[in-house]
Amino acid sequence: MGSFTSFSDFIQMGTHGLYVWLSYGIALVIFIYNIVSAYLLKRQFFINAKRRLRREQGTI
Amino acid sequence: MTLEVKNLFCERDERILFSNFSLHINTAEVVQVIGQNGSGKTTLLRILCGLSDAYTGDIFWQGKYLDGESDERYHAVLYVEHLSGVKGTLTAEENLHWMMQLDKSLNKCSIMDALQQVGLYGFEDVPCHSLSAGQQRRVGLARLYLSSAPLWILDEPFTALDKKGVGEKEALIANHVHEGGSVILTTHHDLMVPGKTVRPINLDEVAVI
Amino acid sequence: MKIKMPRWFYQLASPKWFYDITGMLLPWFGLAAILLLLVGSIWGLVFAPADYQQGNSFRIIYIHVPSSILAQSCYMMMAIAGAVGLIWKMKIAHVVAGACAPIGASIAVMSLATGAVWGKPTWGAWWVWDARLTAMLVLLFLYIGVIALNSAFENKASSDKATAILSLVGLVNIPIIKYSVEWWNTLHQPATFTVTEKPAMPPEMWIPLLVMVLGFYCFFAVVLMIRARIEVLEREKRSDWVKKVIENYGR
Amino acid sequence: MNFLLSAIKRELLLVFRRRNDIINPLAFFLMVAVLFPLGVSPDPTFLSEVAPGVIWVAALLACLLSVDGIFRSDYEDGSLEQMLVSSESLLALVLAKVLTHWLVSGFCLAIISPLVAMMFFLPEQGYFALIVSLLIGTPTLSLMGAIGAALTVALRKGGVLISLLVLPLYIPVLIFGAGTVQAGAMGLAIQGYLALLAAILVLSLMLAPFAISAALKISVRS
Repeated sequence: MGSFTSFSDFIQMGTHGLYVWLSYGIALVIFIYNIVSAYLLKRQFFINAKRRLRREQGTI
Repeated sequence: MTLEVKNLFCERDERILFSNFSLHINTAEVVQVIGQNGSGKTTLLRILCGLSDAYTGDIFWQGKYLDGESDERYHAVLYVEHLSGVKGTLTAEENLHWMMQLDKSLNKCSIMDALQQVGLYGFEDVPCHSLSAGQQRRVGLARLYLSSAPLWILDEPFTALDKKGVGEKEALIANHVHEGGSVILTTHHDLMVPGKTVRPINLDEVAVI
Repeated sequence: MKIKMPRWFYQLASPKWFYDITGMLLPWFGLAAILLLLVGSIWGLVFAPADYQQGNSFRIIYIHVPSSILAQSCYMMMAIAGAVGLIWKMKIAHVVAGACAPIGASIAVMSLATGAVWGKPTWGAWWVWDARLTAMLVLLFLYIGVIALNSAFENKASSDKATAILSLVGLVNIPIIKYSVEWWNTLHQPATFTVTEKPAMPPEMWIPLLVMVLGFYCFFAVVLMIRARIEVLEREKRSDWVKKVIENYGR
Repeated sequence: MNFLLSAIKRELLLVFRRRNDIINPLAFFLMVAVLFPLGVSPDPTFLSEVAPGVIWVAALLACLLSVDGIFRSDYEDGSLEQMLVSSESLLALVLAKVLTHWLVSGFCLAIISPLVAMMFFLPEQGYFALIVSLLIGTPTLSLMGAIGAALTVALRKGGVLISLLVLPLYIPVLIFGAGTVQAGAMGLAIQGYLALLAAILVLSLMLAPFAISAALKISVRS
């Protein structure tokens, strides 16, 4: 498998497994944070906008 | 001398102040802007003298479109508001001297004459923070005596003035109009300009609900 | 100062056009981002050879370098978009600039965190005052300033212009900051080798890096478009087309 | 040019009417510097080693502290609005304000800096470098700080915000300024460092006034 002899070798990354996986973990977390925060922003906007639209239509 | 506003749209705090609003100030005319608190009186005056960007619309000065880059308005407008830019640590004379540096059209009379007109003769070397509120106000208003600018834009010029002071200012406005100048102002007083009818503009009527 | 621009430039200034075109582009960029990031990270983690000096910790390069590059170009994009907004009074440009700031800051955090993690096996400490890391830290501070200023104004129009000016001032300063930090670094820490600068990297190492860089850019484009689209809707909420978009949403 | 002179005259007059404005940054500078021996160690070798950095950091903070108010009183009493509707050049006004700020902050700090240097056992050959680096470096701090002050003058929470905006921009000046003093204290040539500081000053002198006046217009017209 690639430049590794076995799967456990791949997980351990020589002796640097902690650092490599920590880095990729950090990257993943920040990627997910970006997507989720943008999605939440979008949801919040539409919830507020629908409410406002209903309010405005209700008054007319 | 004309200032013209066309298609003015202005929104503040989710509220539309003006929409499709137009205004025309002619030579030798007094225009009084009236309206409730928050109807946009100050905002309108600030837009007129170039102190607000929060609008869309076209402003013409002497028939020439102002694009916001070069502004000939600044040579011809006197703007006096309730804050009026009087420094407490400077004396009345120093304050007026600086205002004359800023605004070259403040050249009608000498500083001493203007101070005498507003009843501050003898107070010229007192730091303004030791004057009363009304006296400080009069330091700012001394500019009206100094100014030869054709258009005056006055935001609540009569606050903190006594009856006599208001009468004097009204006479001053009348004189200015008589000489061919124009005035647009906001005030809660019943404005009486001798020998001239005041054209009112009611902002409560133009407001969009 | 004002140069006449081609027609598409002004079309871009129309919020509806911007909303429609980004709506079309978004899925493609999303797909590209997923593919490139997956391919690049598997390639980098599994198939790229280990570095003869640093061993497998070298694989952090596939996160650290793309995030560093992206954090810098994101700032540049923010400042340029701000300048376009100031010069041509284009609201969409300000929208894009505003959307850049939080993304860029998070990517700068990623670059710093992965740099720190990489530092542990390489230098034996979680933080080293390395020139690149320090400059990235300053870049993060610049982002924080822009975000703080942007949220401090109540009036959108003035907050747009103020942040545009601040990011332009920052853009002028970035080269000076980088130069000064590098100079300071050589003065205080001579002969520390920099991990990210390899004289000759074999293709099986740098091709996955390139893939990752492209993936990061695509990802950035995706988040940027999502954020900018919401901001466009927010600012245009009184117009009829936005009301239609809102009514049709979730049906 | 005439207008620039009268603007400078007015600013100086305002400063001399409020003498605290001159004393405050100096007192702040001294106090921050004194915190280091108290907080870390009064050991002369340690102090002489950290002296360049500490003195420069203290000077930088003193500049930052005082630059926040550079436009505030003019904004609050309406003077700034009169300046914007004036047909006179806003750039000249901005230059006058920044120059006055530098005279009461950076210039005075440079003058009293030998006092702090003595308390920090800075080698005597470093005194010249200290004074000259402060004289050339602090105008840049005033210019950059004025950009931040102009951007935040209309905001209520200006004070904290301006540090966030401006401190990152101060880093190059800090690095080269402290570097000058270090080199000077070691008896090395300092011309190169001073040239760098001067180059940064020229650049900011060319660009910052435009940024400041644009920022002032935004703040007032918002």
